[in-house]
Amino acid sequence: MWSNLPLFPARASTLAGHVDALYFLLVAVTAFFTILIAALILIFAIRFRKTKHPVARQIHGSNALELTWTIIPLGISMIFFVWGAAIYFTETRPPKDSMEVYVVAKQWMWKFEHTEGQREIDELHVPEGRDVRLIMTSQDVIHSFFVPAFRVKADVLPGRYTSTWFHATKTGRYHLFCSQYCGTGHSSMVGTVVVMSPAAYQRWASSGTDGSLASTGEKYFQQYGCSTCHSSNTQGRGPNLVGIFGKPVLLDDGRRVIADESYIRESILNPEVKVVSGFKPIMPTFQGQINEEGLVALVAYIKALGNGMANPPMPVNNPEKAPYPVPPKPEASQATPSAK
Amino acid sequence: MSEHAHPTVKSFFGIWITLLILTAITTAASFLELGPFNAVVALFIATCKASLVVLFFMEARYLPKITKMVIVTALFFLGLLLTLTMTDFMTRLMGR
Amino acid sequence: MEQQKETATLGMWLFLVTEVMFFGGMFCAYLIYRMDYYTAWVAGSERMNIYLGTTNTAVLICSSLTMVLAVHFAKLGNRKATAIFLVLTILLGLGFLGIKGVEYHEHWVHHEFPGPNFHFDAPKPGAALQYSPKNVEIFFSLYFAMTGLHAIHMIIGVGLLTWLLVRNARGDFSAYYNSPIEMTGLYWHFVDVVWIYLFPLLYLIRHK
Amino acid sequence: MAMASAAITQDEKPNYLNADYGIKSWLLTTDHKRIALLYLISITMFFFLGGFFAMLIRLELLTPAGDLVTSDTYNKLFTMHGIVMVFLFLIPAVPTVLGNFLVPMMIGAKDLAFPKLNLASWYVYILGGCWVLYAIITGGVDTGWTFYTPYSTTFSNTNVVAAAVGIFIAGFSSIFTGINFIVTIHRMRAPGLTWRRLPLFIWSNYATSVIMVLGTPVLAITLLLVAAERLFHLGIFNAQLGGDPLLFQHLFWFYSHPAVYIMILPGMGVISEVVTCFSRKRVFGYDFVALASICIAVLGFLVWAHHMFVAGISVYAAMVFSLLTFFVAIPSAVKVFNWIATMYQGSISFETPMLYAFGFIGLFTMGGMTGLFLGSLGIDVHVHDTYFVVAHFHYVMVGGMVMAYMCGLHFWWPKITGKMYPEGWAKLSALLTFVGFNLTFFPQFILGYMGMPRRYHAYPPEFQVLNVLSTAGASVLAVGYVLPMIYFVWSLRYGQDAGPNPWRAAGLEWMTSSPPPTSNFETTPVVTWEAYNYDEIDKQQEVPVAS
Repeated sequence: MWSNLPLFPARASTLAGHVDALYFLLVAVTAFFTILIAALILIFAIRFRKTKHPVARQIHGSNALELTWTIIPLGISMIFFVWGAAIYFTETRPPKDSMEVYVVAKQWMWKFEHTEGQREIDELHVPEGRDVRLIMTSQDVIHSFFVPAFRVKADVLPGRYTSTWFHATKTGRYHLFCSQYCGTGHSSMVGTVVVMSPAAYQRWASSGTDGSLASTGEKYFQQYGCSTCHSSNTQGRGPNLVGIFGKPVLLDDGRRVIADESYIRESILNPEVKVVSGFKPIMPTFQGQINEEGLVALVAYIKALGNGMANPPMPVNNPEKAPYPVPPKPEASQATPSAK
Repeated sequence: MSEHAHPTVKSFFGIWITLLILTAITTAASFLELGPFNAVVALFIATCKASLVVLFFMEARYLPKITKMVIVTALFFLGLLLTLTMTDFMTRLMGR
Repeated sequence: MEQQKETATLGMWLFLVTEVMFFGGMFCAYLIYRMDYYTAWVAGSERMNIYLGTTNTAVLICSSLTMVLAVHFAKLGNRKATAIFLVLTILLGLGFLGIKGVEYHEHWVHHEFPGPNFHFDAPKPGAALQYSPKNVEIFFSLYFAMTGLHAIHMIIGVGLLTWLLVRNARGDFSAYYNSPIEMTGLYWHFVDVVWIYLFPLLYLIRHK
Repeated sequence: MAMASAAITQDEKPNYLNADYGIKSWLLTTDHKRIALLYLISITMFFFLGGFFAMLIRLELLTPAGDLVTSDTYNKLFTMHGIVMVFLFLIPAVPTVLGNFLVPMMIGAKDLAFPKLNLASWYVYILGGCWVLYAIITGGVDTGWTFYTPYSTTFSNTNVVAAAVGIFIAGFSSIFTGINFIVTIHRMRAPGLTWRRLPLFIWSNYATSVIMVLGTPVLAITLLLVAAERLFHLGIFNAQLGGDPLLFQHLFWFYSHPAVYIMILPGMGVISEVVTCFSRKRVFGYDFVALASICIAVLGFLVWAHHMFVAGISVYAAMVFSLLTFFVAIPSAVKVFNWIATMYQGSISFETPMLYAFGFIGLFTMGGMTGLFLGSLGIDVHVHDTYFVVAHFHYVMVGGMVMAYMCGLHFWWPKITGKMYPEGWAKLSALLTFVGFNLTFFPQFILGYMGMPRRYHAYPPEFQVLNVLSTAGASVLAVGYVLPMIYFVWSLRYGQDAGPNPWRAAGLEWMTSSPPPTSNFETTPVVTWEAYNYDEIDKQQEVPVAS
């Protein structure tokens, strides 16, 4: 019977326990107040029913009572606030050294790209016992990445990166839902998260790929002419990108930002918004010329430059080239939604 | 109520001239290179002009207290809409 | 009568509150995108015809003056003067719309109306765009949304003024009963105030 | 009280119903009571239309596979259920029907401040409703009632523009009603009726009107921009141009969260009237209950982004909004405790309105408490956009607001029509509503925590048992709603004459005949007493009994 009628979701991440604990506290408090109020209604309704208590005794109110039932609920709710905020803070801050998976959502499928180069659709393989961080974007409408067993959810937005993370604690297959309404196939935009033992994952990850994501990114880096300006040894027009990832960057207006995935993405598409101090705003925009998967690869490449996992960009020894790289025609896959 | 302390035709013309002069100033100021102060100057002058229109042409000065409160409430909630939305957009990049 | 007028004034101001919030939504969008895409905003703003914009601001301020005079003479029961100033206000209002129409036409001809025909080049040929033309398209979207809704308010205002003119000619108003004129006046001035903000926000971001 | 006892038989008395006959006398009326009835009829129609969509949704969800309707149809069903229920029923229901009828009467006025504007608001409502109907008939809308961009602006192929324009227009009806109420309450109170003597129903309608006036225009402009984006390619929300998809959500929820309070606040006002009447007691802590309404209206504007905790907003903004969300819970709690305290030492009887009020307090408590789950960031991440949210807002809107609406309709039915409804049937329907409601929506809390996302046409099989339960409950609930419809109509002809004050209730509206005359009162009342002076009323009643 109970196997057919589960009343509680599986608990398969480090976060799940924390969320459940707060949830049980809230359930207990809710039950307490609901029962208290129902009981008071019942008791008053019986004790002071007209037949037994024909004349009401008028009471105007009591400031002490009003204060009590203002302050006590306020106090209790502050517990919920602080505890909930603490969990949220953990949820939104992925630990350092997380394994990273890029997610590109589109109507109505999930595409996952591992840094090692594996690509999956509607199925995500992750190892047990590791922090996994997802860097997500959408090609069309808003989607939302939701794995109930991990108590994790984050909207996936077009034109931006959002991210979330989890640390799976139990091997198995878990539901992945799109929880933000996204059109006709919303309810079929479901998938599976497969949590594997580290050894099994290692086997899975090393089986046949055509190069890592960063190496794909490197190809784009050359192809789009990024290396014309951003190479390790041009004194140049653009900042050197080796080792820049994750570091603070001083901007020309004095602000300081961390060079994270979103910053890199924004700098490719809207270079003028946050110009690095000491450089001129001469970089052209690449908006509409690189699709989301290409951007993901570029980001992965620049990230890999930081930890020495990729070849540094070579300077282009062709002074004849136009002062600004002319981006190649957008790839065919960008416009056609059928490309997977 | 509307009879006492009512603005005269002369004062209407005075306000009108002031508004025209302010318009000329704000256009001229936009040709100066003031950095972020261009926007400050433009909005300051716009607020002066709007206040003149509201206080004198719309006679907000002579309104009963309750109607004045209505105006203040509107500005307050407009401010809420703008500032609370800004709390999101301004702090998105913080500490990431 | 005084009682009724106060009631009507309160109601009218409440309506203007809704108008403030109505335009407030667009100002909110403007503020956010201006922060995000400042250079695109400057580029878009430089396509505005600042001389026509300034002229239009002046026209609208003049119409506010004539409106306030129309209300003034209506309160004195001077039907003839009221009619004259109502007509002047209508003419100035139409003048504003005409100039706005000329500007819209210019934008249309230059492919600055958002949509498939939108096209935006760098001011100097050969110079690299430091902003995406797509962001400029957002600027123009907001420009047309804000000024378009403002223009619709103007058209409604001109309609109301025409209706007042007819009623005034019919002799409906007197020194004792003139609140429709006063209420329309409030509306007209409010539309003026909106423009007073739209003008610097859209036309005067930065000029070199 | 002299007036009340003098008017025992009032069959021949002229009242607002027999003042004039013919369709024109209704369609061109400026009498707030007749307009209230016009609203009653139109709102009931939309309620049953929305209910019809709900039944189809529940039927589809009987089985895990999407087999009754296609997914496109299903998407349209829940969208149209939402649009019709939220914009054409929940938001206008209590203010335009009960509020329209009662606000002038409760403050001793002949009509609202702007009677023509009141009539106009009904026409605007009907016009908006017709646009929505047009959108439905010509293929429906599939964006969800929330119209999230960029789905609604660039990807949906359905009648988004027509629906958005319909809601835009219907919004003006709210605005007109709000302006009318605020001005009326400020300027037309009877002599002696100071702010602190006002019935709490007036306070809550005042607070509601403030939200209507300040919030609705923001929704109007937002939907207008969505329509403009589809019609003229204005790209304000267009992500392909760099538009921020969260901007729409901010603007949308700036109205649509306070709109929840538009729905619930007038309902709370009804409960304050009913609980005092059937406890024969002054309300406990009048000032606090009145103040709570205003607090809810103001604080309600500060919490909207709690709909966006997982949408990608800044962590810091999320924390601010979460904190503010907990603040808005407090005045609601204060109200609940005050109603309970009002019953203490009362002399309680169990007429139908009181049963509905009990139901309201219980269900609203559940709805409010589960709101704390959603306000708490850590839990919201898990339950956001699941059936937990669906259950929560149905507890507040259906369990809260619709219960209160039914409560008020029963309470003032004798005043509106001059006839009594059949008490036994009414009690049965109150019971059915309560049981059916819980059966429908309680399982959805569990479904939500298990992770069933909302707006799912097909779902994994392990969710089926709870979904079947929910559908079973919905059929009970449906009976609970159809029943009153039947006996209310029956009572018009066969119901007993109610007399001016069948409940011996306080409040100016009970001091005139039922149905009231067109001008409400024969002479303008002068108020010298506090609200809910049940001790004085009961004393006056006792004298003739004793003699």
